[in-house]
Amino acid sequence: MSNKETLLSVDDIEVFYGETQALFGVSLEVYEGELVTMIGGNGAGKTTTLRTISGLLSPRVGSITFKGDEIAGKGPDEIVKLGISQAPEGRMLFSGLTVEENLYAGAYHRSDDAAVEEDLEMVYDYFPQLPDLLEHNAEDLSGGQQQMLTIGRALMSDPDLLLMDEPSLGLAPQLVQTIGGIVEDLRDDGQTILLVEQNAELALDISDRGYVVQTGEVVASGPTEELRDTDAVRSAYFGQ
Amino acid sequence: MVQADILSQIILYGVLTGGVYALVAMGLSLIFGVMDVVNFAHGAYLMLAMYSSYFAWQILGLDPFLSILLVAPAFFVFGVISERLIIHPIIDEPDFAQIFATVGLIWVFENFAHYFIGTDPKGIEAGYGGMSLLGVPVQEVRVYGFVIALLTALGMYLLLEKTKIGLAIRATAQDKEAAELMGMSSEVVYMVTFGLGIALVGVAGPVMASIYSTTPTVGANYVLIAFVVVVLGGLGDVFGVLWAGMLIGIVDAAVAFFYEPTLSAPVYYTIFIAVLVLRATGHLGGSDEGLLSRIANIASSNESS
Amino acid sequence: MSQKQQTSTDSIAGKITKAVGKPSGYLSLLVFLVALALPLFATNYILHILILVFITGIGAIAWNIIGGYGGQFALGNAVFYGFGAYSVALLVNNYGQSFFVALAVGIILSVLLAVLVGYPTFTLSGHYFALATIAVVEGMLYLVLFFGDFTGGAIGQSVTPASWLADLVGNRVIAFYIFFAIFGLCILISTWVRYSKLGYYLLAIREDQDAAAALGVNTTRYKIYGFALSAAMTALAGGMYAVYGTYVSPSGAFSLDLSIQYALITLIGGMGTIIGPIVGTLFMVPIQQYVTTVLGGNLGSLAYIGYGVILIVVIIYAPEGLVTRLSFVREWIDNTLPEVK
Amino acid sequence: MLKTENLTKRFGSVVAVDDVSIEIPEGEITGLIGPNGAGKTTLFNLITGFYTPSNGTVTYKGEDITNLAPHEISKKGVSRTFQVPKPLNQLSVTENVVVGALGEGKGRQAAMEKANDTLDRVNFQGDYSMTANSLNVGQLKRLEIAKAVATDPDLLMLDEAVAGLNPDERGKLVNVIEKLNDQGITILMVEHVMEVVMGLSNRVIVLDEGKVLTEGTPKEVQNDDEVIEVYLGT
Repeated sequence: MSNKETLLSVDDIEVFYGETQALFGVSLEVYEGELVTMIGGNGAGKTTTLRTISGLLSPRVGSITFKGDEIAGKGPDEIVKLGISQAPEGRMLFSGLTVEENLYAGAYHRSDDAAVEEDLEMVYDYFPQLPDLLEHNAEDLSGGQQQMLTIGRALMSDPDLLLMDEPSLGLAPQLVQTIGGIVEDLRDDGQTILLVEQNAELALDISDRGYVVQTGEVVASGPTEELRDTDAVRSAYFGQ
Repeated sequence: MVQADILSQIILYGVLTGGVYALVAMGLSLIFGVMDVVNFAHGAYLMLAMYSSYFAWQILGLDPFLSILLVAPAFFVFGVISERLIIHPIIDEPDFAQIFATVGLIWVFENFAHYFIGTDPKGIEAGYGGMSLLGVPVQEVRVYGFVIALLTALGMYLLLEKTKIGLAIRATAQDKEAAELMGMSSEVVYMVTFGLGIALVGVAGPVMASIYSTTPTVGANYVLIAFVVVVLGGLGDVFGVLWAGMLIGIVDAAVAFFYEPTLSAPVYYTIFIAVLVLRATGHLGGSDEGLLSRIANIASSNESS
Repeated sequence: MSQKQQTSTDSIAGKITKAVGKPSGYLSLLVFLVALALPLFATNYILHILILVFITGIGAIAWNIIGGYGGQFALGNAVFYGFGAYSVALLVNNYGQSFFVALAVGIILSVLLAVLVGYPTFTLSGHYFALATIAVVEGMLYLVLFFGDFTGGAIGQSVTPASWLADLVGNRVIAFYIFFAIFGLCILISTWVRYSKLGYYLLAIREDQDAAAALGVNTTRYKIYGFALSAAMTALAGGMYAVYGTYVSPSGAFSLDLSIQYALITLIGGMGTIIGPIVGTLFMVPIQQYVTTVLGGNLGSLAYIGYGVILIVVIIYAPEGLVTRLSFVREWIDNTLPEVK
Repeated sequence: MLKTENLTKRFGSVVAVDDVSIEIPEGEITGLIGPNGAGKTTLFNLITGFYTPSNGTVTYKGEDITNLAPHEISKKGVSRTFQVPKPLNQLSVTENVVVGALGEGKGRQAAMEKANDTLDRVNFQGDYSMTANSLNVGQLKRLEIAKAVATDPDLLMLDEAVAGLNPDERGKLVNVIEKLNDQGITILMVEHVMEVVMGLSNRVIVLDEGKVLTEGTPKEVQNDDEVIEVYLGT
């Protein structure tokens, strides 16, 4: 695993909302080709970490390097061009735009039109429901369809690193399994992924490595099969 | 009983005038809808655009409708510069900052015109006459103005729906953060949006200047009508604004015909406040939705049920 | 802990003694006394300017209650000024009513209008309230023109108050004291409001409406109270001006510019502070008078370009106003000059 | 003391709160937990009148308060805090609390005294005459609670009162909440920090996807298979 190249390295970042501190020194690494997960209870700082990597927040302390370059402090529109895209929590779709427009929005910064069309076909392969919904507004989709569109939209930017924030949120159990399967397929097809999940069981099942966060700090990390047995996971959720 | 020919005359006048009102309101609606900025100085920009066209005619002998090709691009640049200097620094500040800053612009622009141009009304005499439309005598300039309003609405629609920057503008209006995650710089989108909004004024100005005469305070008369049109037509809804403009134009013409022109302003301010009341009491949908599209929605849902 | 409580529960009289003891306090008292003595040596022209300062100042203080304390952007307060002025003009001239009855009618009508406008718009976002108030003042201007037979139309009409009143306000010195007293009264009202339930509620609403509601504040009601009080004070200013200026015109009374002036003056002085509109008026009105009457016409508009630029620059760089920026002056005075017991 | 029956809130096609019937017993501390998107904040907003329910009722002390406005509900004795404190920045700490204390038509002087007493009650550390914009997070969180307590609530609803605090400050605030409860205030708290909820609550209600998943003592809830499932997945 570690003979692969380090794609993303988050080093001891502290992040604040106004005066309220949300992250108290989070560090993590993602190697090329890996599926890495961050798990932890509500308010642990998982979403904050992803928002900081994407540039929606700036760390007050610490650094974030991507492919060896410092990206902390860059804007979200610059970071997506460098190769990090995000399927955000709550989906954040353009609700009044059509499915097709949402997908093209994901490819906004690209000028390689032919490759964009190829990626569109690839997204349709992963999510066969989407081609039938192209003219529908995003707000008219079901929860599962919206989640598929969110992931598809993020893939359309042809990312080197895909950040996924709680893809299982609010979905029925079978759909959770479907989405989990698609995340695994993506990894198997070579997509590097940093997955944030509250559903620890699902995340640990499909990921290579994991980080457990609790109230803004990483409290455990390692290969998922090792993490599964630790108490850290349980205590991160229930505070025992 | 009102005679049919009088009625058709009122409607025709109203529609023609209303199209021009809509043209003035389109930029306002775009800026309000995308940036959530109320540009109180919209009328002052309009006044400057009217003068620009007047001087293009007086100095260069340029036809007012041709001068659009000059004025609109210039006003796009003017809008972009204004956005950088004034709107950008206060975009995340509370409402009052935007209100004051744009009100400050009104004073600067109006008094600039007052000082350098003076208060005598300036009218363009480009040699257009009258014509007969559907048997009703009308001024040619009003007809051409209306055609330009329609073409502009169509152009705006295509720009917003069919181009990449249009997609970025609509996406940013829906969810600014998500748009940034897609690589759409909101700074650029806001610059372009404000530029386009002011460029639309650059289209409206020459049309207005060919119909009405220009004074330093002429903009104030039309900016409130434009607000009424925007509230009726919806934010960022090009065709909604067009319909609302025509509706207000008809009201304007009817009041002027049956009562007196000075009364038409109080009448549409009353409509404006009535719309606000409807909204406050929850009889209107989301704040971006115009009254007309709301009514259309209700009508269509009644049909289907 | 006990010391903390003591400072905040001190009696008002004790507070005043303490405030006057401070250098900035006794200097202010000195300014007040000089102002009282002004008619002894000032020219009639200076007194006239000061009377205009008082009249405009009342409007600015009134605007500060709804705009500054409450954070609600009224941009049509001139309509209340117009109601006050025209009520006095019409009722005194055409119906032979006494000045006080006419003034009371103007104030009552203004309060009613404030409730009528505030009720539907206060539940909407701030933009709409600002727009609706503009629509009201502009709409009213057209109505005054439309009913020209009754109102005097675009030319306006002159006001002929009862002779005793005409004599009083005709004497600049007496007029100065009358307007000074009313100005002072309005400052007291504004100060009282700031520390009253209404004031605290308005400040809470300005900061966060939901949080205010959760603390038991009926937000719509208190915004309407604030707006109504603001309307009443502005109508008072308009009514007083009608007898002093003996002339009312639609463009002077129902003027969007005047409405914006009130807001601008308060912004320059510091919004939401008691002293903001007072300092703002003292600073702006003499400059404006100089610009419009001494420079006149074209140079006047050049000066207005300057105002516009100042307004924009202040908004971008010092949105908290000049008073807050200048608070170091007061601190410097307090630190350098000795205290008196 | 407070009871909801079949409370439901739909936003378009999304059912944020789905047929929730819960009871908050007088004198206790009740914890409200659940994964992200479970509907906790929506439920808070329904109870305090910020949202109108699509269906169902809220009863407080036997009285139907379902369609009352937020300020009316506050007057009945239900007070809440907000997740993100929004103080009146230019005003002193005492004056911030006065807004809540003015409710009963007392004079300003009495309200100021009451505000200071309330600040004592929540163990506010620091000078009460400081302006609110100079406060640190710990002080802001207490100020937020003091504002709500100054309205003399019988039921206090805390929305993530300890979020953003370090463990030491968290512990101190827990003591304050316990003290308020001892003084007779019933408490309903939404909280993400589990050790705080589990340590403080007499009873815990677990929401998931808008529905009540289970309720019971902290021990019962922690060992409930369904709860473990929604938190950890299956």
